[in-house]
Amino acid sequence: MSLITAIRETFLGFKSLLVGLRITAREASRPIITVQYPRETLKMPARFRGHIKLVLDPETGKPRCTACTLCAKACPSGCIVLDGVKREGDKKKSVSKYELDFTTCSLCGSCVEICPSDAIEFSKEYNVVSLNRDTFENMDLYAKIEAEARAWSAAHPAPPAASPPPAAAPANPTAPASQPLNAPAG
Amino acid sequence: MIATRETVSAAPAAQGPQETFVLNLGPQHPAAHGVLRVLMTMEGEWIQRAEPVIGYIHRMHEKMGENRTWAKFLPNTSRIDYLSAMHYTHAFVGAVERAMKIEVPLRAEYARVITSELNRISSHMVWWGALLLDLGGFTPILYAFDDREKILDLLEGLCGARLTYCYYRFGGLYNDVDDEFLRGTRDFVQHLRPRLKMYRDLVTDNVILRKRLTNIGPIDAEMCRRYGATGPVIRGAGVPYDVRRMEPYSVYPRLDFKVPMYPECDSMARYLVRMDEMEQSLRIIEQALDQIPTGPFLAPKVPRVLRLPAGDYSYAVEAARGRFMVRIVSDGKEIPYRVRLRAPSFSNLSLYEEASRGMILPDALAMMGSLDLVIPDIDR
Amino acid sequence: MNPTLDQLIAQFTELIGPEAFAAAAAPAVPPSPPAATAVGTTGASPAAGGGVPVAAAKPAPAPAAPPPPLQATQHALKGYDLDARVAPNQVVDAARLLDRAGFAIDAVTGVDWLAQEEMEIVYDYFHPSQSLRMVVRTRVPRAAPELPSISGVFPGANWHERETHDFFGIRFAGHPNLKPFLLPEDANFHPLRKDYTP
Amino acid sequence: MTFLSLEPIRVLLYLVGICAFVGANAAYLVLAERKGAGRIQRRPGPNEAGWAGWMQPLADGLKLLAKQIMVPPGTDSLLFRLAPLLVMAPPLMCLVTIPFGENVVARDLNLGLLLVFSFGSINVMALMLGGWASRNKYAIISAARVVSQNVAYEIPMLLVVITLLMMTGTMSLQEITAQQAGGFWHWNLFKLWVNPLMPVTFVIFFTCMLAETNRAPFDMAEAESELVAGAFTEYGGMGFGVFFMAEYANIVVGCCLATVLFLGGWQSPIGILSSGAWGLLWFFLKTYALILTVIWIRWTFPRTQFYSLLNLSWKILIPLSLATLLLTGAMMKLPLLWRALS
Repeated sequence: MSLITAIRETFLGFKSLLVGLRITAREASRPIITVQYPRETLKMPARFRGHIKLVLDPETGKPRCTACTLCAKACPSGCIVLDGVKREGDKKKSVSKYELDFTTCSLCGSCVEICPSDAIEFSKEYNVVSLNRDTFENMDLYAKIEAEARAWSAAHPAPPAASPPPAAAPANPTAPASQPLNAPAG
Repeated sequence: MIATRETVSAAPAAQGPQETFVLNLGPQHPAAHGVLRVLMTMEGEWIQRAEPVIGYIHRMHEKMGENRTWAKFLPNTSRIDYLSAMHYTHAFVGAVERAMKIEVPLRAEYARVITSELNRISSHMVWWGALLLDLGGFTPILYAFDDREKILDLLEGLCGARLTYCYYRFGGLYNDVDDEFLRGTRDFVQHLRPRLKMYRDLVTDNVILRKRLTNIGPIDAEMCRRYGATGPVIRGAGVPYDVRRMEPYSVYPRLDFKVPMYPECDSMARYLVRMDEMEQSLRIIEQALDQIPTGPFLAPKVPRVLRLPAGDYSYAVEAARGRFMVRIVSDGKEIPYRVRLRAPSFSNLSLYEEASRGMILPDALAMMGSLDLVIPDIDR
Repeated sequence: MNPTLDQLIAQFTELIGPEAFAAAAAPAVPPSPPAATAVGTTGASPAAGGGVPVAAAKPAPAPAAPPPPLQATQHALKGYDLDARVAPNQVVDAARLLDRAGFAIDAVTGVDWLAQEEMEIVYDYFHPSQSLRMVVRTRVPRAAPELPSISGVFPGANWHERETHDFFGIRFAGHPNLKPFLLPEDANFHPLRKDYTP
Repeated sequence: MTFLSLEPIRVLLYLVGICAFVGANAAYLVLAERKGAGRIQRRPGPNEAGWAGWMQPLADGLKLLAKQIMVPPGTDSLLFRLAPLLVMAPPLMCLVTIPFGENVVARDLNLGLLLVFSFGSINVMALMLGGWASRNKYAIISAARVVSQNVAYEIPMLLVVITLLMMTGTMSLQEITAQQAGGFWHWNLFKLWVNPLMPVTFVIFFTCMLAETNRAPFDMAEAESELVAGAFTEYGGMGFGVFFMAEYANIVVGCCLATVLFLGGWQSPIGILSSGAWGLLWFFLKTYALILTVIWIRWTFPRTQFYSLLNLSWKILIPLSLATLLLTGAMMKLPLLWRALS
């Protein structure tokens, strides 16, 4: 390496350092981009996959779930435990217990995909915290839907017509295009 | 003078017998990016032998594959190399589709290409920042994460997850690509180009970085071949090996892109390959966005319970770190008989012992950074 | 360094022996497509073919029972181009042959065929500069799974063989460092064996 | 007032003043560093403790104080405990002779510069002892690095200072400052008619200062991605805290020295308003500008490689500083030669 190239390289190297300094100075003059989490939060997109939750039929105020256990069978980690009873007056079974072991759930969405009655969806909750491990090991989704159902019935006072609407499979206006195609039944 | 293997290993030998000591690097070490342990036999700061010790986060994904149906194994594929989850899912889905002879709709294929390439860029950004952390530069990783965040937002809006996407399904996708995603991706491409120039000015052209990487950690084509190293490692050794070109899959044959290749065999070559790959990925994404057709995003008539015809099938993709191959063996039942996951980082790290011999410690760590290791990918 | 498929077939025919030679002499005389398909389907074993129409390189009348040791397959269907079944003591020769041909080691792995009382060891190779994938497989008895190591030819096989030893308990004779790798140091079990119960 | 009555007050003032100055600087430079890093990385930095994070140093200090100082088994426990003290003493000593203002100097020695450099070298020893006493492989590697790094960078630094000394003709820092009175064009940095390479000299000095204080991009001693924490790997609690403070104290000393030697010390850049509190203002303005530059550099560049660090010193900085030395000598002596000949 001749002296000229040595000097030239030293000079160019020094210049590259100045360019770097200029860039960081420029960035430093720009506003901050981080979200100050506990004070600011982000809105989750519509397709966000939080933990699953049961869906209330907006017309009847009852969970859509018919306790067919397809979701439990489709779950790769077997983290769904559910049970159903045939209540009086109903043609189908309805859910009576729905527990999710959130510690092993991988949020893959197989259960949501396979559900024939669109009774499960992802919640948008992402900051679920607890001091108790049990909260996540046995997430009682049925209790939540019960609470929702009570709220529903509080908002919709006793129906004028005593007879409930025909309990046909509810038409789903929001049915996603992706019906379960791949998830295995068992 | 650059400390190459020749110059460095010659130096201590001239002074007669030296005392060596064993440096236990890891499993918790700032440069190991996870739980990688390297047992280094050192002479001063020179490495005589560096033996990677792995398996600290071994999860036995291959056994899990033998215990569940094909569809139930799908979420696992996102978790092997969590930084390029799309590619891994693609390989597994592709293997099953190959076995079942499922024709994937064109829209799904294009969406797979777009998401895969976005994932590649985001993966390279993590690598870029982490390499700079290894080299003692703290700021670039935050710039890279700023841009990566935009990719993650896009993908989250598309499939609901930020890292372990599990977006592909046998025969298509989990859900359709929406216009918002396509528009956002187009904007992102426009956004990233000037940012890549900024990366170049701030880091690539920086004299300190050049000195840290040029002529450091020579890995030549022959070594890559004997160890099966792929991805940017082999492309940095002057071999334009890219699964997207060598074993074309998806709609890559319809897209025009260059396979970046640098013949210098050093860490800088591997660095430049990845930087160029980001630009090429942008090109691919732009073309795919232009060409993506309307239509179904899932193949019709994919049976719910998959029973693959007996036999073995393999499917390889170009993941962010190199060739990822899934070899599945089916005995006709509904659960796999054997799932073999060939991880690129595994092969890329296996040459470390040979390549790092006689290097000086910081250079060896710079070389490790240039290999772009993801430890869960190695351990699986 | 860039061998054609035909050259590889010829070399492997030489390695495996005359019965394979009969099987693989085909490419010299292009077979008629229906014959190839027919042979492919009949000549597929549950392990290696599996009812997929394989464009076998063998037009000669094939006995249904033993599948041809050397099969040219369609990449689009199987993911590889050539499938060779060799004897356990031939894996090193096969590795040398492929090393000379410029192949790179892709992966080494095992498959436990519990019903047949056999362990299959599969060597995957890819070629860095052309679109050619090669699978070499061999079987060892399950009772004494041992075969020579190819880590002397491909050092990259070292780790793959260690892993296979971990998972299947297959011993690779001549391997420099066959100690537990991904499993804990004191592991005395082989989780990918089909009769393994945790 | 007699000498006897004044001296104890002076000593007391110095001790209290310097300790407070160093302590406050160390604490708040950490905050400045973290805030600066935050700005550059486009995040707010520490902002929870107190208003905009102003209580952060206090919180950090309390946390460090509350921690147990572990002495790992097998270490040389005396040296292990001594090293943090040794590392703090030199910067305290160096500040004795730094003139902060027209009258604000603890003791204006006529060999002040020599004192600064001799005590500055002790710093190396402290780091080395700390590393060696830790009985940790990373620490020992770091100790070895520190020594060769400091040796390599003392040379160009001293050569540059000799160049300056040829111009000033004195080692008293107060006098050097006084010589630069009357506007920034009188500062040593801009005395291009004596030596046109003066800015280069300043860059050399600044680079060497970074290397001597083990600051990025020359932080070989710490190098956390290679050596975990280098010489401080085994230190915890306030032991580590003192090392940390010493680093900032050293930076303060280095930047003060650079200000005095090149930027006119407490002299105002416009030639007036240099006396009294104005002097202090100018001095700290310049010093903190330099310190901020040091922080800015740290958050911009990756770390250099060890041998390129040595190469930079031996192959670039030393020849360059020798060249400036020769040039300065020639420029100073040529008029005399010319006069003698004519």
